[in-house]
Amino acid sequence: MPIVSTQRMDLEAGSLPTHRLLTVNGEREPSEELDPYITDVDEAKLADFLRDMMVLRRMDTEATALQRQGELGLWAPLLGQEAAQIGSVRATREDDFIFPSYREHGVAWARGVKAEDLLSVWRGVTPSGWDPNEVNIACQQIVIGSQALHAAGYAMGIKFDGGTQISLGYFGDGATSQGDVNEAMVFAASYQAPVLFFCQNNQWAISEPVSLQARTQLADRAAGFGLKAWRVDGNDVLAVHAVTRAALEHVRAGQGPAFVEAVTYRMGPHTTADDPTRYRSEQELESWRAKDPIDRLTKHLESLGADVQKYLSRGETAADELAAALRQAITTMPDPQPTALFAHVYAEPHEALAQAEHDYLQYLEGFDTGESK
Amino acid sequence: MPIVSTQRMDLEAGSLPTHRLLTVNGEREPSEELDPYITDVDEAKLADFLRDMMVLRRMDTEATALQRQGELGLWAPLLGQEAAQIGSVRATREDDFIFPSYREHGVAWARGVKAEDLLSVWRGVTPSGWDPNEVNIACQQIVIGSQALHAAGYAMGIKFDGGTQISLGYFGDGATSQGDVNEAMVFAASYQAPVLFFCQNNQWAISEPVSLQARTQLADRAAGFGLKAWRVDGNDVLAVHAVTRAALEHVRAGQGPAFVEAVTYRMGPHTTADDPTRYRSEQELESWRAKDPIDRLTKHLESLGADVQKYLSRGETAADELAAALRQAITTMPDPQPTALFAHVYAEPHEALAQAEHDYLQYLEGFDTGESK
Amino acid sequence: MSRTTMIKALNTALRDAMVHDEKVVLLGEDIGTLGGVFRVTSELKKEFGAQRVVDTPLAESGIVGTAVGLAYRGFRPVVEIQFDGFTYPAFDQLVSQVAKLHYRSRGRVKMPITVRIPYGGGIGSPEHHSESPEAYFAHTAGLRVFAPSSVQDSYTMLRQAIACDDPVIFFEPKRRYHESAEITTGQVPEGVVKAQVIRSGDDVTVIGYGPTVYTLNEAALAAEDEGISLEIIDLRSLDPLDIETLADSVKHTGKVVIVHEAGPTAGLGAEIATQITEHCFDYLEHAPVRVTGFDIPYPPSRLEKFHLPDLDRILTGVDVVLRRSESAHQVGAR
Amino acid sequence: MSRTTMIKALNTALRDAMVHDEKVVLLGEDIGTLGGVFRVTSELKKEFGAQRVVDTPLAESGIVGTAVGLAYRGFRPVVEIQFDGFTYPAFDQLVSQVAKLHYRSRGRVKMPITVRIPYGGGIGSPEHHSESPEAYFAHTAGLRVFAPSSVQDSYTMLRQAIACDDPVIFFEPKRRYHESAEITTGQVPEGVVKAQVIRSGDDVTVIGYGPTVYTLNEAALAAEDEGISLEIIDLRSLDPLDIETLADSVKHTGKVVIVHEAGPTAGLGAEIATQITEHCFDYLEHAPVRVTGFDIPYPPSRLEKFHLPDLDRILTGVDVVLRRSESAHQVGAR
Ligand SMILES: Cc1ncc(C[n+]2csc(CCOP(=O)(O)OP(=O)(O)O)c2C)c(N)n1
Ligand SMILES: Cc1ncc(C[n+]2csc(CCOP(=O)(O)OP(=O)(O)O)c2C)c(N)n1
Ligand SMILES: [Mg+2]
Ligand SMILES: [Mg+2]
Repeated sequence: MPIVSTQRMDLEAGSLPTHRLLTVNGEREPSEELDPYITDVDEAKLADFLRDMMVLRRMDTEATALQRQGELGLWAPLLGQEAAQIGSVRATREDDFIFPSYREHGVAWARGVKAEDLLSVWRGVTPSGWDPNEVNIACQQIVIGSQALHAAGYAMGIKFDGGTQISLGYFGDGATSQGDVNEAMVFAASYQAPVLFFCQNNQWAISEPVSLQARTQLADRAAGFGLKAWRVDGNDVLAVHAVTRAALEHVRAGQGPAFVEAVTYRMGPHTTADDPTRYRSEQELESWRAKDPIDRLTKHLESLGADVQKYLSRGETAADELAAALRQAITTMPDPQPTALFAHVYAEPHEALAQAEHDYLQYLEGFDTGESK
Repeated sequence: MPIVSTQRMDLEAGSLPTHRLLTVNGEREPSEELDPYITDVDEAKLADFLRDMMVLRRMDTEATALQRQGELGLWAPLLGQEAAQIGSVRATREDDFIFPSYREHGVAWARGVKAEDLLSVWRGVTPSGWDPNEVNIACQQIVIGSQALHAAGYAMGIKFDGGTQISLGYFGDGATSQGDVNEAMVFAASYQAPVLFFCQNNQWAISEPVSLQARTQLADRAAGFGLKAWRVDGNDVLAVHAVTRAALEHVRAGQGPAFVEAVTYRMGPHTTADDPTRYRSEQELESWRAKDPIDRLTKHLESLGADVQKYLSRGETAADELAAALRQAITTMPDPQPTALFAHVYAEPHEALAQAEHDYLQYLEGFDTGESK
Repeated sequence: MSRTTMIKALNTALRDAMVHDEKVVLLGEDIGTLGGVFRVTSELKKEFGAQRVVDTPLAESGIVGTAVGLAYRGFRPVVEIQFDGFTYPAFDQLVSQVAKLHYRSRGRVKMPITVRIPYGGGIGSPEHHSESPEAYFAHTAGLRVFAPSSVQDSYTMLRQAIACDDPVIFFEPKRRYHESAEITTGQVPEGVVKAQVIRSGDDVTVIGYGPTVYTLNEAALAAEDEGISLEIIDLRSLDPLDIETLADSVKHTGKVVIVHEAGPTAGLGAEIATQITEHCFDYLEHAPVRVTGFDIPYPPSRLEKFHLPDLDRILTGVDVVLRRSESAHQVGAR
Repeated sequence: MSRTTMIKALNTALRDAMVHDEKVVLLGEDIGTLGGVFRVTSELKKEFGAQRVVDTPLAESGIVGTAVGLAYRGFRPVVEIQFDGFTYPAFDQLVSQVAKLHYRSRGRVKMPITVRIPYGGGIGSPEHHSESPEAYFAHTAGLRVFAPSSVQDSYTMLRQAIACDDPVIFFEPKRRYHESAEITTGQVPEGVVKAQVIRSGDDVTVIGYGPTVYTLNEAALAAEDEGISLEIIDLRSLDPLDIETLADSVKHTGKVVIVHEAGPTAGLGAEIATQITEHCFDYLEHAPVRVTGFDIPYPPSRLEKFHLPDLDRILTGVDVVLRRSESAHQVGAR
């Protein structure tokens, strides 16, 4: 007799509407609230979204393959969440600063991070793959929820120094249970800081359904903190884009912090180390397959009378190119040298550590020259 | 140009009504929702509340005096919060288990804890003054918010072992910013555990106004987690009693966890070490003096045609007796012996610590006998 | 007696403890339906139900804090922290509540909470999955800290931890999870957990715990080939420390090497070295030598082989203490 | 040169740092309007405004976590934790983020965060207001840990901490807050913070830091009366440890007593003792002696005089290391 129902909450329940602009069949639904935010999203832009999502999906499957072949230590697939990531990040300004979790590969890639730099961390050769200050995106965060506070603090900084940027904190449904995420909402509200929390509710935190984390909509939770909250179909790239724009406009206008809950689904395992068949059904998966974000956008483009084949093949070419280059880069990526152990532990000199490094390198040299062990 | 307004939020604002049964002049206001909960609260019971609050206030002033005289190390006055504490605790069942903060002296005292046992901790002679299992009230908690999780966990235990008790977690407005309090609401909601969170919003967390902690009503915040929430005038003992009964009924019926925000005011300093004139105005204090819970109940008894003088003098006698006994007990309370340092660190034998104790006592003996230093 | 993996031994210990005492409840992320990311709690939810094997929301302070409430209610909670690096959000509840409530309540409230933490490196994981935080807890009065190294001890010591009326931080050497051995189940020894001389020797005492003990045994074999006889001690209980067993050995050998994965500074090795120096000053022929990880954040997985004390570094430590090698520094640690 | 209290010296250091660098922002509970419960930030909000002296919501993880975000934005946050015992809710952010982000980002993101913690006992406070958690942070790679003992150092070292591009946990000896002395302001020495021999002597080296240094000086005077010459070292930086200065002294005296308020097990004293043994093995005439608080939760205030290392216990430690007293145990510590 389980005390916690594992039933998914009705996506339509709760006090906030779940915004949607494209039906699962790709038909465009009008929205008085959101339409103004996407007047500029024409066929070309939609086709770009399609290409982005296709490339992303390929990067993801390629990464999974590389992990299976031992080239990566681990991989956290984003399969199914392409629309939530592309739709949102493409709404940000280049100088908005993003604090992602370990699953926001799409967000980082769309910001110009090279796929191999992303994967280098998962290969285990480096603690981080890019310069946060170059792409305005922080290191991926593994400790669940921590980055929400960093986003809130960065936004406080924007307010303090008079910037016009927005800080974004990405996290999952499970993360909303962490003290840090809730404190982040407290701080954001208190200082009316320009931050947008973007929660990808992909229904699962490893094996735990979102109903274990919350008995209300996650967006309702945020509203209780005084954040302006939106809920959106996270597999509808157009709606995600529109809602994120609306939320960013709200924040940028100085009207206070905001929260977006993108309702989506993690189609793959939690990571390559996970076996989701132990905790969820094929039916559930099937029902979400029908809501696939790429299919949906493809159908929408068809409904617009676009030359979809052209876009699809363009997307596939881009995906092929990325995959090939990625595989080449990863499989030839050299292992780090032991000196990397000690680099950057401190920004300023630390004699004891410098001594330890010196001694250790000498010790290792002993092996090379066979002098002593 | 302060970025945070220090203006008090309008007590009437927000999505939830602030329940009140007695106006500041002691007139009874009817309430369809709450009246059924206090049909048994007759003159005698009201007079008991009055006596409780009078005794409590005296205990509090006596404790403050004892601190000023060096008999206590510190004291956290509850002045002004008598109604919130007495009204709520008198609604609980004896076997409901309470997790208080350092300011819930009234709650503990009403549960049968002796005043001197309460004060012994503040005197610095012992880490705790009573047996939690005898009075169903945990040790007072100093780490802000921690006890909310303990209350949630205890309630999970009640659910697991099939008890009919309720667990109560008391905390202040400032505490709602802590991760732990928010996580406690997550856990409570997730397991639908029989817990009532009772928040005394006394407007201040040391020098920080509640508007720094939250931009919504605290009760609204709780509702966002899926808790059934009430907001009540915390200086109205009758309304507090009624709302707490309603909330406990809700929880005991298995309808899920609940939250009560009692809107009250800390009339004294945060602790005897605090100087509130540095951060709040005499006017503000004045406006709250007009809402005094004891005055209000006195006026209400008058309006009922009761012999108020009798009740007041009865209350004063009880207060006098308690104060005299308390002073006597505290001023003659012996200091603890050094052996107390080591007692109860572990429940089971710990050789190293036993050795340290043994050696230390021997060392101290050396002084007594003047043998060595 | 049956051959089993460490994971299965831990699983059996949990099951046996739950059968033995119905107040034992398990709490943690993904421990129910999934059986834990390492499957240590596999099948237990099926057997005991969701009220005794409790999947929790994703919040470690919440898990430990509600365990405190459960202990107040008379339960005996066994908490799983999914990985070592996720212990820290619960640090406040562990240090200010779990460790202190028995003292604070003057013995009236017991905190028989076991916190299981799969710990240590060597499994090629990303950041936060290979930490060795044992010193934080050994430094915290009110907690006991256990670290089994063998399949048998995983069973026995987990039973002891759960049976103990004090809180126990229970470090499981995750890199040894798949080792297997014949074990005896069902017995829960009374009394304090002691260190164990798992191999007698005359030249150097080598002390380790948890995941490194395996390598210590290898080192003993390798040293034997060179005619050096190592006495290997598995610490087992990190707090309290069984200084008698350690001191007896060092009084015999006069030399000691201490091994752990955590960085040296204010690590457990410092405490062990200091106590040994205090107890065996006149016997010591060389300062105690520590062979440990470095004082760095745990490195990316393709560097961890350089970070973890391995056979060669342990043997170099032995050489140093035997004055066959120049300096302790060459061990790659202090 | 002007006579000032330690509180005022810290206040001046903050003000000077804020004038010097507009990226310095202060964050903490009650630090603005109230000026902090100890008034260390008194008047600063008036002078610099609410965007540079920021009263924060009551959440320590939030304070440190938002400081990380501010550092990402290029700020140089100085955080006040109201009392030592309230550091733990921020432990995760400190250990997994503040300490590791420079390493994680390969030097691209600096974390020049100073975390000010009024620490230690002796002021008659209730629980959680007298903790000495320095060992936790000394054990954490990526953090620096400072503990000034004097009025002058409070100023100078706080300036150094704020100027440092690494995160610094800055322990303020709250029980000495009201001491006063003439100090020089305005100078921020470059380079690493070193230990200081604050009194030269020949017989025994006595090492302390923070609030105990005062007592060490008293001990030196008392010992002098008995014809014993103590060399007193104020550690100042707890991580990195200035082992050269310590070792030089011990090589001269051959005997060392280490004093701190925290419990001994896996405390900083163990690290100091171990490093001294490593560096001075052939010079040591006695095992290093630790005079510390006990391995207990901090006791109620009317017991703290028994818990804290006082003049008599320090002198007994000296006697022990001089072999004038039987056993280190009589020091009331290991
Ligand atoms: C503090 C902490 N606890 C536990 C974990 C282990 N863990 C990694 S991912 C995960 C689930 C996260 O779920 P969610 O927030 O929904 O994000 P998703 O993985 O679905 O993107 C858990 C428990 C962790 N990384 N950090
Ligand atoms: C974790 C923690 N941080 C800081 C403090 C210091 N402190 C003690 S009481 C207090 C304010 C609490 O305010 P509130 O929760 O409103 O309760 P009240 O004192 O008003 O009853 C603070 C900051 C503490 N005790 N615990
Ligand atoms: Mg998820
Ligand atoms: Mg308050």
